[in-house]
Amino acid sequence: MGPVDFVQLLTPEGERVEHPDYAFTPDTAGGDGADEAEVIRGLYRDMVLVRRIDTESTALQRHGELGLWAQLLGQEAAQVGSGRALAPQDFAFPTYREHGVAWCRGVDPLQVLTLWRGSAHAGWDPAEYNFGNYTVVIGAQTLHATGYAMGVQRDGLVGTGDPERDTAVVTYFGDGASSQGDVNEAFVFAASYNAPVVFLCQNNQWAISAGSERQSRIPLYQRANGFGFPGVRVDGNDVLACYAVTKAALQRAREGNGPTLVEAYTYRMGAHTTTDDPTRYRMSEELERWKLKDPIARVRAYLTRSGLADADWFGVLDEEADDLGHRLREGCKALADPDPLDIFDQVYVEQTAELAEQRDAFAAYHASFTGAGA
Amino acid sequence: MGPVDFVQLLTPEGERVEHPDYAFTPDTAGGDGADEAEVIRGLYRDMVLVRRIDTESTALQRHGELGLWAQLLGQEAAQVGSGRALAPQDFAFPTYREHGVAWCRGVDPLQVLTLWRGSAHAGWDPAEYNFGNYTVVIGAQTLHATGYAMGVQRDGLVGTGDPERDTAVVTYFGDGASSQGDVNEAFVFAASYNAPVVFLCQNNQWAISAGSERQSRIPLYQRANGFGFPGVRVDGNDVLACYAVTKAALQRAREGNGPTLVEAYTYRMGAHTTTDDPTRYRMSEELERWKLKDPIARVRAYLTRSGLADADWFGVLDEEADDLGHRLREGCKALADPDPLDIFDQVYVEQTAELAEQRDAFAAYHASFTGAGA
Amino acid sequence: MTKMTLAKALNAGLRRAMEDDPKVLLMGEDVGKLGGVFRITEGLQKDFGEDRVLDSPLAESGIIGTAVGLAMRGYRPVCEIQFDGFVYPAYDQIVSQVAKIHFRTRGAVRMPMVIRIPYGGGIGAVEHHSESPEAQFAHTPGLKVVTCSNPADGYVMIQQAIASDDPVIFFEPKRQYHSDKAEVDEGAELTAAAPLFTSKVVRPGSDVTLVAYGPMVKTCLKAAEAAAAEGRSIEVIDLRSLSPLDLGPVEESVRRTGRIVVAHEAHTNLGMGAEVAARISERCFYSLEAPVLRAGSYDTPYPPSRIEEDYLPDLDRVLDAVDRTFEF
Amino acid sequence: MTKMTLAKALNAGLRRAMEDDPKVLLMGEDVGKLGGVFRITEGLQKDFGEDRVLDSPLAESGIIGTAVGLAMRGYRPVCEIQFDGFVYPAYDQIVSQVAKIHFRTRGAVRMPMVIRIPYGGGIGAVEHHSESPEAQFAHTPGLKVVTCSNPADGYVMIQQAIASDDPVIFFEPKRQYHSDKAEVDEGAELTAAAPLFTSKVVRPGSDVTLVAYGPMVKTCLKAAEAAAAEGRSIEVIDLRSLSPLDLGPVEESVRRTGRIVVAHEAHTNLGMGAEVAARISERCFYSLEAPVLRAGSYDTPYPPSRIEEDYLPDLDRVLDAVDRTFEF
Ligand SMILES: Cc1ncc(C[n+]2csc(CCOP(=O)(O)OP(=O)(O)O)c2C)c(N)n1
Ligand SMILES: Cc1ncc(C[n+]2csc(CCOP(=O)(O)OP(=O)(O)O)c2C)c(N)n1
Ligand SMILES: [Mg+2]
Ligand SMILES: [Mg+2]
Repeated sequence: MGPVDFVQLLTPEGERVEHPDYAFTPDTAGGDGADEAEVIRGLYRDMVLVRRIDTESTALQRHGELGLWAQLLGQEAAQVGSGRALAPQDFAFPTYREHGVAWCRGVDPLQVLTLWRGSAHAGWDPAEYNFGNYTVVIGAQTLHATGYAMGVQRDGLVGTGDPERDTAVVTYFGDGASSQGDVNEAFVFAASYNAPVVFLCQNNQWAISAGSERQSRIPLYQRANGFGFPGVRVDGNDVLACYAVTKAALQRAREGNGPTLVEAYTYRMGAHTTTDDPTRYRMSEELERWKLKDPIARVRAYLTRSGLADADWFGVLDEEADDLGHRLREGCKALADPDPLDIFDQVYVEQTAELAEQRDAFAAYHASFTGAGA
Repeated sequence: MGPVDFVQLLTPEGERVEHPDYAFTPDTAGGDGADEAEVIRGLYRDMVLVRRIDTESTALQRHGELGLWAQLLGQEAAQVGSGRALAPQDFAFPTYREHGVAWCRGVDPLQVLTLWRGSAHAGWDPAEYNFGNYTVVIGAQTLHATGYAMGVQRDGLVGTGDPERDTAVVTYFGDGASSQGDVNEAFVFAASYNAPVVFLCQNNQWAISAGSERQSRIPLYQRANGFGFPGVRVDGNDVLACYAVTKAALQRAREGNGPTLVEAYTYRMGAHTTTDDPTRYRMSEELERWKLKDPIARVRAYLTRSGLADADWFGVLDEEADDLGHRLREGCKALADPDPLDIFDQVYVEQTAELAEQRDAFAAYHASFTGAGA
Repeated sequence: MTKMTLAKALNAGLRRAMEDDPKVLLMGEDVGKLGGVFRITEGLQKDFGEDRVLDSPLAESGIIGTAVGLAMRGYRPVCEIQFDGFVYPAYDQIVSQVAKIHFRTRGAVRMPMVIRIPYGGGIGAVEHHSESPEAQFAHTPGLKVVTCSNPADGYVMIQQAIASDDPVIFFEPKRQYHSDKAEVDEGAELTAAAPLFTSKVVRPGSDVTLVAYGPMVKTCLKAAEAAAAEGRSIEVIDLRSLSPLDLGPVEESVRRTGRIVVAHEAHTNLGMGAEVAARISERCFYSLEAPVLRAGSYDTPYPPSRIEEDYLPDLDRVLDAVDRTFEF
Repeated sequence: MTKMTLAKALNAGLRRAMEDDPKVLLMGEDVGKLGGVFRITEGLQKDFGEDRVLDSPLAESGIIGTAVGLAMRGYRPVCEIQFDGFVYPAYDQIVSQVAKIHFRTRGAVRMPMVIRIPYGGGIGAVEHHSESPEAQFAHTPGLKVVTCSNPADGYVMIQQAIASDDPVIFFEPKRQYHSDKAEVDEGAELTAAAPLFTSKVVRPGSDVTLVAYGPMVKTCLKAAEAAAAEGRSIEVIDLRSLSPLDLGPVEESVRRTGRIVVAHEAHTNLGMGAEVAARISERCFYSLEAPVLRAGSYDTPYPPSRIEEDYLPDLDRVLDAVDRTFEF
């Protein structure tokens, strides 16, 4: 758990530092410094808004509007950094906590809330955002990502040299998930077929109450050594480093050089979910230590100190966040419940007579309650 | 597939060589050279007899006496070397091909044949030999071994310093099995609890028709690097090296230093099983190359050249092998079929009324055929 | 006698089993420090230590597979699967190993293991947290499958399951964990209690037989009460054991009532109701005034929780099925 | 028309599906160079290349899980599970992902996947190679489950399954792979053939209805023949589809015969026979002269092969059950 070597480009104090292998070089129109500042401000804005989504959702759960919420608090840099490193044609497979990646992919936070409210299981069409649905069964999505990447290979969209066409896949998973058979099988398949997939492990130190040392006694990025592809640990609270490292791994995949494991070393500052009580299993000192490494504070310090953003700019952003919060509060309450009749129609593409019958019986039964008018 | 570095103590030509980390130091009463020769002759005898079990069983299958047979041809050194490295209190969990280990543990080959004949699923009581039953579902036994080793820990039989008490567990699996989720979960659990278990992978280059490069693009022993415990590759056709390396790994486990992965690099000289036709997927040149590395021939060359065994001795052994073959042929045909009524009684420790009823119905039904006498 | 919730009763039962037999171990995700996400194992790691209450890595096949090895070494592992929908990664170890090892070895190796699974819906949860997979396990020879419906049974049955030398899948109706309290006799002798693999008439009646288990028992008792108010007498039977099935009391009841409904949360198709229907139809052929009817959930995956109340069979749906048996 | 075995018919069906649609992929252990341990995919890798016929690493969850991703990317994977007993490591991916993704996404994502499983006993194999796990899949909403009983059906059904936009578990009676040849019309139009999810009367009769599927169809046809010699007319129905069940022809038959036996190799307890019994008892209540009887295997794990003939329901056991329906 000590400060093992990782890739860091922005210190907790907000100072930019060099790394021999990685540099923050965003895709910008001109590539000049002004553009870079714009990108960093953008990343900052993303993180602030994503944190607002998180705190609003936590509050909505407290008010009974959501059944449950899995907080991302503390993981904004890992999610926004990696999410913004994706090209439009890339495809991401999340766990259930990637609200920040969903944001980067253009999914409306209200769509995300449908799941936690219990109005939907999925909330969006993956093809529309190149963003898979949340996966609750730990690790299952890593195999889906590997298979999807094998499909990309078969589509001839790897190593063409055309940046608009070459495609990579990223899959998120947690430190706990690294113990699942499926995740390790995904490593085997990805290596065996040299699939263009990036395994992005957010090691937030905890799997509910299990510390990450329960899952692995060595740093998790080294798991890749056992499967024959590179692993790298990045400061998961440093959005610039997360961006740079993910981008390099994606590029490697797009070029046909196969999988990479990226371990974003971060911290779950909140509870596992709104039903969890972390005081039962971890020390508050730990949280205090990590607060000093807050992913948002360090970018704010950098922007301020280097004069790339002023109080006005931050003020405007705060207002934007407030508006977003307002929209979420109102929008959440207005989310429609599913139509029970739909469930019979959505089991299969081709409806079965059995289900049609159950649907009819259901409708008739309910009509018998709503009275003679039916 | 090239000649990667591995631990070798006896060359294919039968010359003993030194290794910086491993030496062949068998447990012998006095520890003098004469005893060592005795041990090597013993290992040679084991391999010859085990190969005879294998060829007889293959023949028995051809003659319809067995339903199937999984040959160990070529893997005698890996099995006898590792099997003889076990202390009596150690426990071994095999796959379905460890006839050589079964031999070392004292299981009568006829008990092994019961499985392949279809007269039994298991053939022996594991507690009697400290040798688990054959496991057909690939990889499942690696978790059983890990759990068993966790039990040994809880029994306080690790790191006591008493060689009669300290206990280790070994589990066998194949190169193909290394891809299974269960095997990787076994690595996770063993590392997490520092269980006294040795993972012994016989990389015989093939999983039915899949070459080992389909499972891993790096040498398999390196898989352990990903899980934080040591991995070592040994010349799987060198019985002295297999003995030495397994013994060291077991000792490490007994002392409380946790798991080791041993990759015995060997070759499946026969078909996958008697129903398989390897000419469909591999080149005969490959087999010819491996024949030059035969595990038995090299020990014979060494014993002969160094004068540790003469023609008489080999002749006596041949007779012993012939006797064994004869006993197997006769014994196999005489193996009793199971009593169908037993199957109802062996499902549970505590029989259920349901099964008692099915048993009675079965008995009555069959009695109705065997005529009025019943 | 103490009044307690099902959660507390199970906790007390586990504690007593651990006190009585040092070979009993608890294993699972978050069962130690946290005491399980439902707090069923609360306080046990503190009192019995990490060697007996193991927080496992996050891998269900690993939990069950290592438990098999521990059982072979003489331990009696009690494994917790965190939620019903997460038992499937361990399915292979359960059906191909746990269920078969005793048979495979002609009795040489026993598998005295308990696999605890919180199951069923009605708690407003996200996907995979509300499933009822019991029929799949009951279909598997070599396993025994039981489920409790109240604190008193929970306390006794968990201890009986741990004492069983056969592997037991122990389904716990999660939506009842922290609901109604009931009297539990903590001094109860296990041998004096009803044997584990038996069903129980929980409310006598004469017009129709209502068979349920786990979370549906409460619903069915309420249904019987409502029906009584309208002059219809429903006998309610709690199956308790799903494999083996103890249908003696059901047969006896059906011979009197001539009508029977089986209720469960699981999908109707190939659910426990199908087997009860097949057996009762055969054994009570001449007594039945109506076919065995089933009130299960629909044959669709579990829906988003905002409409789960529409999906789960409730008091009205049970009574509707009862009414239908009178239409024959 | 060509005379061929079931193995060849499936091979020809797969070939035609691959020719017709470049998105069709085959995946599994040893399906490529070796052509599968049963040679069902023989020659296909040679002709369609390694990109379309993938020899996979040895991991069933990996096979199905990557197939899910391939399906999301627009492919139509046809996965081979080498033997029935080895489907369980993939069970989680099948029941929690393959079965649920269409429902989860309200239809946005389709899973046009086929999972081929050689199943059933009678081939003298070692443990785990003779199982009949179909009921567990049929119990799972979101999957469709079919099984063929002869080469002509095999040829058409495998193509129909691949053409289906829903996931299909395709059970193949392995002991028939290389046995009797039958006429197969390789030019057959899929649309002209019987739809995939329908059952078929394969032998008309008037005294009793015998329902079977997969490997038991042949046994039941023989039983019907034997019974005919003794003057009893048995109607045999091949279910073909286990989910959805097409019980129309069964009901129609039972209304005429009043008697019905369901035969399968799977364990009797909670096997397909239970569901058929429950539904037919309900729908044909007044037509039944006897309860629905079942001729399944016993509720024990599959025994060692030297006694498998005692274990599997055979012609005599089927006829015994038929006789018993006349005792009511
Ligand atoms: C197969 C499975 N087992 C158990 C669970 C219950 N569960 C949900 S989240 C979680 C911990 C996950 O930890 P990690 O992978 O580190 O991700 P994090 O929650 O920290 O983001 C567990 C055990 C599950 N969802 N799926
Ligand atoms: C879970 C499972 N899947 C598939 C099989 C079928 N099968 C039996 S042996 C084998 C290959 C095993 O290869 P490897 O692990 O290298 O062991 P080897 O046979 O070479 O000793 C396969 C695929 C099985 N027994 N279990
Ligand atoms: Mg975590
Ligand atoms: Mg091998």
